[in-house]
Amino acid sequence: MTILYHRPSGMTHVLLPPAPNILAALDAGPADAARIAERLGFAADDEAVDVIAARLAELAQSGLVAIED
Amino acid sequence: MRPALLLASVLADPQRALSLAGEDWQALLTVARAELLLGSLAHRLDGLALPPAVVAILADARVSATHGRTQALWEAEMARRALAPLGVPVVVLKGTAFVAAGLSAGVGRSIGDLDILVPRTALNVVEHALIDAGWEWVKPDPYDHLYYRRWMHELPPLTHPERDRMIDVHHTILPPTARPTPDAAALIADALPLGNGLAVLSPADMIVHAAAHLFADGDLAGGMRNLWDIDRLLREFADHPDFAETLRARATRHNLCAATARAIRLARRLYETPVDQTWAGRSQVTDGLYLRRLTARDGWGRERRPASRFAFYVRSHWIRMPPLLLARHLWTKARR
Amino acid sequence: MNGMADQQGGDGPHGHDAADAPAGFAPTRRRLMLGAAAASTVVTIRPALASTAGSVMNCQVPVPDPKLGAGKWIDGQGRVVDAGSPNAFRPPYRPLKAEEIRRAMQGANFPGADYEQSRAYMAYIRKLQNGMSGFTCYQSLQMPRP
Amino acid sequence: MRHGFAVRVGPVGFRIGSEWQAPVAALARLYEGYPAPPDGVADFTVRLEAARPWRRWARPAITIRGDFTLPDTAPLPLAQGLLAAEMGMNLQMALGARRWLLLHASCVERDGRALLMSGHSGAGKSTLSALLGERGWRLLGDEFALLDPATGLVHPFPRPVSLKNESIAVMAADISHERFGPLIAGTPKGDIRHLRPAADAIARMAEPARPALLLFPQFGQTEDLRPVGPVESFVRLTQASTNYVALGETGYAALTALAQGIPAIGVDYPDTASALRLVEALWAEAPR
Repeated sequence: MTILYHRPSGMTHVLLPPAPNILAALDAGPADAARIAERLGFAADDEAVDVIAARLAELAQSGLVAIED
Repeated sequence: MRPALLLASVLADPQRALSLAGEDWQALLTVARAELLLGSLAHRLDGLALPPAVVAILADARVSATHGRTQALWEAEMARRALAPLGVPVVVLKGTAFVAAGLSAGVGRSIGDLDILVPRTALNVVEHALIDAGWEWVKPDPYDHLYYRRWMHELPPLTHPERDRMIDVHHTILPPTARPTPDAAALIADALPLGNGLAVLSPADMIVHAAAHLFADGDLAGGMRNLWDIDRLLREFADHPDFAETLRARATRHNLCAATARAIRLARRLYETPVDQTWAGRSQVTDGLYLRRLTARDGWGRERRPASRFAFYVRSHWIRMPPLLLARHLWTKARR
Repeated sequence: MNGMADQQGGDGPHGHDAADAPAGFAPTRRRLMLGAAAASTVVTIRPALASTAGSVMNCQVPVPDPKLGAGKWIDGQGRVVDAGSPNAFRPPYRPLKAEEIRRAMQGANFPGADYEQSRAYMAYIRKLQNGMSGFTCYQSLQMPRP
Repeated sequence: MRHGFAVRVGPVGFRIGSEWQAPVAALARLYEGYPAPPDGVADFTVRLEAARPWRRWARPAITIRGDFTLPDTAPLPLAQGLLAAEMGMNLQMALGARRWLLLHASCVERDGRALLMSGHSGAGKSTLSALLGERGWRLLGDEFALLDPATGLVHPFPRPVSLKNESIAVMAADISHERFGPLIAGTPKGDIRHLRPAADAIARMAEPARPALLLFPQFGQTEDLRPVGPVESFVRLTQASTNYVALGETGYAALTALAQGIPAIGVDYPDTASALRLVEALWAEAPR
């Protein structure tokens, strides 16, 4: 479990995997669920991409990730 | 001196704080907190040699103000993210705008709900985008929705359950039924982009809006802070070339000359704002009535003039809605 | 359960936990990292008025919010409906006290109300939003929400 | 206001204004020996007011107001004026404190080291800390622990202990009568009686202590001890703090340091005697 203080919002979040791993993967620059799956070693793993997409939406709701379409 | 007037005089000239005794401080800090001006006062007095107990209280107020600033800017960012795909102009108003634009009026200011101004034609798409992004209606009652949509200048209030913060979406700065009808399109057209997808009103429009907001409430709640905003804005923009002329033109355009002139006169009396005498005109007898109402709080933080408050309360309804509508609205509320 | 990673979020948070660095594709690592699909993986710390105000303040919740006008009843889902609507209940004659709500949260009935009425009142209270009277009272009574 | 009282509890100055004389007289007796706010300026103001002017005489009911208020507070009968003042003071701390990370926890000290007990209201923290305060520990506070973010020390907040129902008799057994406030009956929490901390705890209210052990006590059928990891301890403490979020990064740094710095143990206890025994045993094992 990871505890994270998010300076721009002043909010503290408790993160369970894969949330911290997704945030770490985004260090290398913006990416969609498929690209993040690749960066986490789950290339071409559709199920993993779906899970990551769901977690991305959750991270966006909490403000830790901004989704630009 | 009444504690509220003492507060105003210290805000205007912080050096005056050096001569205050214990009970003065107790009353002044209590009134400042009740008038939501403690954060502003704490920044004005930062660094002065004051009694330790006072220094500690002011330091706490700066902690609260810093946190309030972070929350306000974050709420604006979350609204920006929800509305960016619409490509609709979004103008941030009041406290959040002062902070977002880095104005002295925002320093230490306590900030409440997020107020945004959008074009009237975009109200529906903005509403749906906010609902999709997680905001929810505060009041589920359909009558309130109808009342808001038709007579008020805003959508019914929305709140975001994750952060318990409220957002008010306006399409003009005064209810459409109010006597003065501001030019909403001009407000948006001349808004200044902040570079992050949000915009703030032009300096002159900010002052006109602050004046309209002060009197629109009628009961002048939070009037001291509102006038402090106007004082800070006037001083900040005073060096703009022929700013007084621009301000007069905007006030005229929005049919808010009287309100803007009175607000400037009251700021001058309360906070000694340097103002072009010819412009705001000589102070009127009724200014004294407003001033008494604005500085009605006692040293324990209690509102002390219920009688005059009632008079102003009725006026506030009248400003919002002409007498005929007022009767129907009150009747509907009572009967329901 | 690794220990607490000391994170500082920049604009986009960049702190991460070295122990979880992907070390090649292994089923257990996959399940460990992807976690249960349904479980939420982000819990935001909310300001807690919960335990302290509960013991600190003696608050009450008017059902329904008087701002909504007189002559309103509460239906089974806690929605505010017009008086006399089918399978709706007459509201309580006075605001519900913090202690009564705390007991109702554990299944007890409100004084002078039967089981169905009490469940309807609780459904209304659970839907309270910031800005409606009683919201801070109910917020302060809820068991800590991590 | 007609009647007023000012007092300092630990580092916090309060002033209480009241439209009636009785609550202020009761406060003066209960807080006898406590210092006044420094520089004559209180951090917080509490007001005991009549909701309506005629309510001062007709079935008088106290509305609790002050610098910080909650919108839904229910009025209290005049006879419970002391309780109303206590609630008002607690609410100012809960909503207004910014100098320290405020933890809803009891706290006692021995040789410069502090034992913190955090748990929901009704977990017996107040009674336990009051008992320990009579058994060789210095009571730092039964309701709030003030964690100084700059130093990591806990500052005392030794307000009179609020004893409820059965715990009144438990304490009255071996403590002299004049350290007790009046019995306040029929409150929302049943009978309440306030116990003044020992003279030493009041005299040394300015002396902070280093936290050494954190317990999460709870009534349970059988004794049970369960170590609590730093992450769980951190999350539980955020739910026991009313100003954690308001302190921003300072609060985050202070609470992570505390949660990682001292051992935390969940303690289920069936009765007060076993609780006291468990606390002494756990304290003996706590690292120096």
